[in-house]
Amino acid sequence: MAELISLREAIAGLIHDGDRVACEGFTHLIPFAAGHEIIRQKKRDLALVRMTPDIIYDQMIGMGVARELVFSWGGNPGVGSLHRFRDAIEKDWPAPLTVNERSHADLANAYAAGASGLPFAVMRGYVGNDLPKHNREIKSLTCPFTGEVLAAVPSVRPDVAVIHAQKADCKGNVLLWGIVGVQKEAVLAAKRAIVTVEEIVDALEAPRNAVILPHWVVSAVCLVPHGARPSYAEGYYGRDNKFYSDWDDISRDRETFLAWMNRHVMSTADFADYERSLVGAQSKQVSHG
Amino acid sequence: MAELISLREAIAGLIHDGDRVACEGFTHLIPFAAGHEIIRQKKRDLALVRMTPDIIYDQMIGMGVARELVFSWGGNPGVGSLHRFRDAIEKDWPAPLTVNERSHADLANAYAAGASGLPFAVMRGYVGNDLPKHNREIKSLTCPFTGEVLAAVPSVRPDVAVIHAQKADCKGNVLLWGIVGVQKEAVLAAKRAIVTVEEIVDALEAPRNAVILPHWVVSAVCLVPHGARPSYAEGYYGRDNKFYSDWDDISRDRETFLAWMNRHVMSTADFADYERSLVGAQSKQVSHG
Amino acid sequence: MAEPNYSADEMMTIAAARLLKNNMVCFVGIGLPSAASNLARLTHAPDIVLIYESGTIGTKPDVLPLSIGDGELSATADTVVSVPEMFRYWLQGGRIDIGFLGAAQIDRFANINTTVIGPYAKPKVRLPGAGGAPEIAGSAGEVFIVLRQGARTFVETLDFITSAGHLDGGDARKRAGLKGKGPSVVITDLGVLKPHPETRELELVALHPGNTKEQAIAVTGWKLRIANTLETTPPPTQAELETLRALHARTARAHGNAAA
Amino acid sequence: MAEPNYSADEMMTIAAARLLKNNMVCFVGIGLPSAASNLARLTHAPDIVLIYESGTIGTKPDVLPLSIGDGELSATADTVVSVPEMFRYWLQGGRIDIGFLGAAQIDRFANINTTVIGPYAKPKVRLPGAGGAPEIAGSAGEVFIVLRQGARTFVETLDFITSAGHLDGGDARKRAGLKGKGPSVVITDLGVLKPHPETRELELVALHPGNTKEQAIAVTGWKLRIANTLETTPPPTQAELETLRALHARTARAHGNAAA
Repeated sequence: MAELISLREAIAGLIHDGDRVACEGFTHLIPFAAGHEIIRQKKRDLALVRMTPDIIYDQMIGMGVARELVFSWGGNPGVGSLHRFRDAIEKDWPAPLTVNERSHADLANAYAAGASGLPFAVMRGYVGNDLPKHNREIKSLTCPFTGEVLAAVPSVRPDVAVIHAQKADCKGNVLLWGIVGVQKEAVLAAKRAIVTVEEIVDALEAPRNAVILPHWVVSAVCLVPHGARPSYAEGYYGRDNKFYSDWDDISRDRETFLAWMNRHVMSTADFADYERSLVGAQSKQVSHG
Repeated sequence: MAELISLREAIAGLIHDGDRVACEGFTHLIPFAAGHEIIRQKKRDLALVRMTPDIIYDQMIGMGVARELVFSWGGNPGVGSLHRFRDAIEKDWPAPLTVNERSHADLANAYAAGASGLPFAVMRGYVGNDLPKHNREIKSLTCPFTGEVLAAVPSVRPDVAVIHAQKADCKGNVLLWGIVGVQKEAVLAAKRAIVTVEEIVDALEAPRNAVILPHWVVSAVCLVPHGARPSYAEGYYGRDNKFYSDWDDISRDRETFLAWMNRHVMSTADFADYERSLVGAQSKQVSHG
Repeated sequence: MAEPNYSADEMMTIAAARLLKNNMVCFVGIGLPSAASNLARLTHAPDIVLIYESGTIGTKPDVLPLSIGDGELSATADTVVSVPEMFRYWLQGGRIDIGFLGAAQIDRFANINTTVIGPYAKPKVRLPGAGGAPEIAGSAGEVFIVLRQGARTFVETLDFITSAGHLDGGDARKRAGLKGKGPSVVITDLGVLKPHPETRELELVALHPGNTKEQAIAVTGWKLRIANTLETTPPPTQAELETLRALHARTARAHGNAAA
Repeated sequence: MAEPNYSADEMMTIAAARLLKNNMVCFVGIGLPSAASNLARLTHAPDIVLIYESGTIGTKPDVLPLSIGDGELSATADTVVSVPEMFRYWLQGGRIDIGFLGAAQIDRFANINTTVIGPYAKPKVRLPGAGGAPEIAGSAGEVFIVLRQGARTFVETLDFITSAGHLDGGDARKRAGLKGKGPSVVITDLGVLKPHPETRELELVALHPGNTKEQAIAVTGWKLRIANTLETTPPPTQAELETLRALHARTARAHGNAAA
């Protein structure tokens, strides 16, 4: 049953050190506010799952939240590398990171299998690909009807799924639209789910076959306007492409990164405060270089 | 690429004797007009697939269209038995019918696997159920990660899928909403697809994540208003519950059934003509008893 | 004793409805389970989540559906999903508290037959078949069953097991790897049966007012066990009866001749 | 010879766009494939169906997306599906004619590396990884690849195979059970390469105007084979150039500094 609580309460109550946590959002609706709150509360030893770890996971990894990363594409979309992600993998900074790497098709199937209560997924994949040599979780299986050999991959079943959505109603039913990624599957595969939303309305007034998460599959709904920025929320605000570009400079150097995180995330009370701190930084023309 | 053609042309050109044909629609949007046209054109030896064979399959079976029936629930919803279906299974009339019986969960998974280009589906099912004793297509499989034993069932991959939808646009893109059943999966699992629609519009103006079948996965789009009657089309007309009830009497006796089919289906040119013939029959207070 | 002001079917539906709690997530079969579930929603359990296998989640029909996929179910649902999603993410995914089933036949371990009477290959009566029931019986947290109790429905040996109850009793379900706990109660027009905690054989635990255990024994196809303490179901309240009758009256009006 | 009025990157994008036909269903990677696909759509192939792995089907962006899931892709799509559905029903389901990929590195059999430079466990450079590419390379009807040709991109031996090209050549793909035909063409800033019909080793089949085979050989990390008949790519038409430049200009304006 969804509780309508603050993001601080939700992260404090529902995410524990050592948990397997999937913050999902495929370019769209990335749960930045929730990620910041995880960093702010100094969660540790998380196994982080995400198809497309981007800036928010770069921040979480760089701030020492993660012990393991399950992922299928790690980059700054349209910009280049994720420097904190690379530094963790290439140089063990700030700590060694166990890499559990898969393909998109694998993780998409693995979330769907998790949501379906199955221990594994079957797919056509990984033929001629070197990942199975390095990831023992990727196996194969023979079709009992045709004899074809297919890939078998373990389900993703996180302790906690974290997503951002456009709307919830006062009971905690959640509506999202546009590029919906694997968010529904992530929530249904997880034991607990935290959803931040742009607004809470009396009634969702959703189209008949819209993507809805009923209140009884969600643990907490938290009102966090702009909670996906610098990602975007269709119908609310666009992608802050400049921030993605700026991140390349902010994150390249460990000290610059730490200073930025300390100033804007660790020293702010919540996401609204973080947004105010960015406006202040911009107006003073702070150089990130 | 979708051709916008008449239903007569579509059935004549796309369904061949001996084909595996799935006419789908889960209570809602059942493709009655297309089923009638299959009967009218005297297609033979079809392997018919459908989760819920109801009146339209009762008619097709009774008129000798089918050699095999793949199904998971065969009844007249809210009324009782399907008499032609039972007569075929119990008494081989009008011809023996090979029964390939599954559960709903099985067929739903099997269509999804077919749409996914997989030869089989994995599911939790059939434990303690007697069907696998009678249907050798239902097998089991061991999870390579947990050792759990799960059911494995072959994909459904029809030669032709036939569905009814609310709308198409002039390019042949199809929109359906409400109870959408397994129609998308049936179309994507099939080699060819025929879609009858209530109307053809300039632009679908669909909500962002609506159930859409792009024109390039559909072989033919046929304009057939009321084409789902006596089933219903949300947004257009309700279910004709009286017809479902009347069918019990019409279909109970072989001769009454044949007379009715000859008068209303075999002797009519198309679905509009069929509907006119029913109005005529009602105004003359024809007794079905 | 005066004639009761309610029918045996009404008592059965009301007794079944009372077992449903507010906030339960209930996967509803058509017919008696649907009537009982909606009665619960319209009386003591307004926030119960009703799900039909047609894909309708959180549906609040004003009239009872005639089919599992009536437009009324779609129009009043919180959301409507595809049938594969329903069976994969919602049922098999373990999101259902109660699977609420009807049955053509049942045995002492609450196994269900809805497939055939007589041999499978050449049945005397071909019933509709499995539908969603086998996997509801397997994956729902627990299962409620409602059916009329009689010689043709409560049988010694099923010709076919469509949906697993407690199989051959004891911990057979667990050994077979089924996720859900299986049938926890069977409600009939005569009374209420529950599986014995250890043997999992159904025992008569309550009788509806006016019925006797001899009646129940007489119409049961196996030697029916009676619980040490045999309860009597409280009779329908006026509110329950009025709500149920109003629901049926609305339904008959809406469906015209078919439901008359 | 006068300086051409176009850049090598423009020629590459235009040459790639020309290979796409109207009505093809094309699964588009971000970056160069996306630019080429949209140029095709805006010139000779207005009805081409563009699909991005974010779930956007039949998308018609007015500006190039910076990410694989820009709002522009969603807003202009015929429909938007979930990512699991995209990979299951549309790609693995065999509905894609052309998978259009970029690459960090390629070998002579058009196998692709986008994972690591150096050993996997301790990479010198950690690249973004697989994304959707391995299964696009496996399941699409055929695969087009576009990347700049140079010593660091055209290598003798890949440190890691992320996406299968023709594996070790010949009928290796077929033997491995891959459904799609694999890479049928590689477009670079220098020219065009195609796999030899039998060995499946890439051969230079065309040069863009002003380039020489010696240039191509010099920057290729293996002994590059040259086709018997070496074509010259027709230079960009004025219409192609104007359309591409207008697209890039709109994109830069829309994305602000990020794309400037």
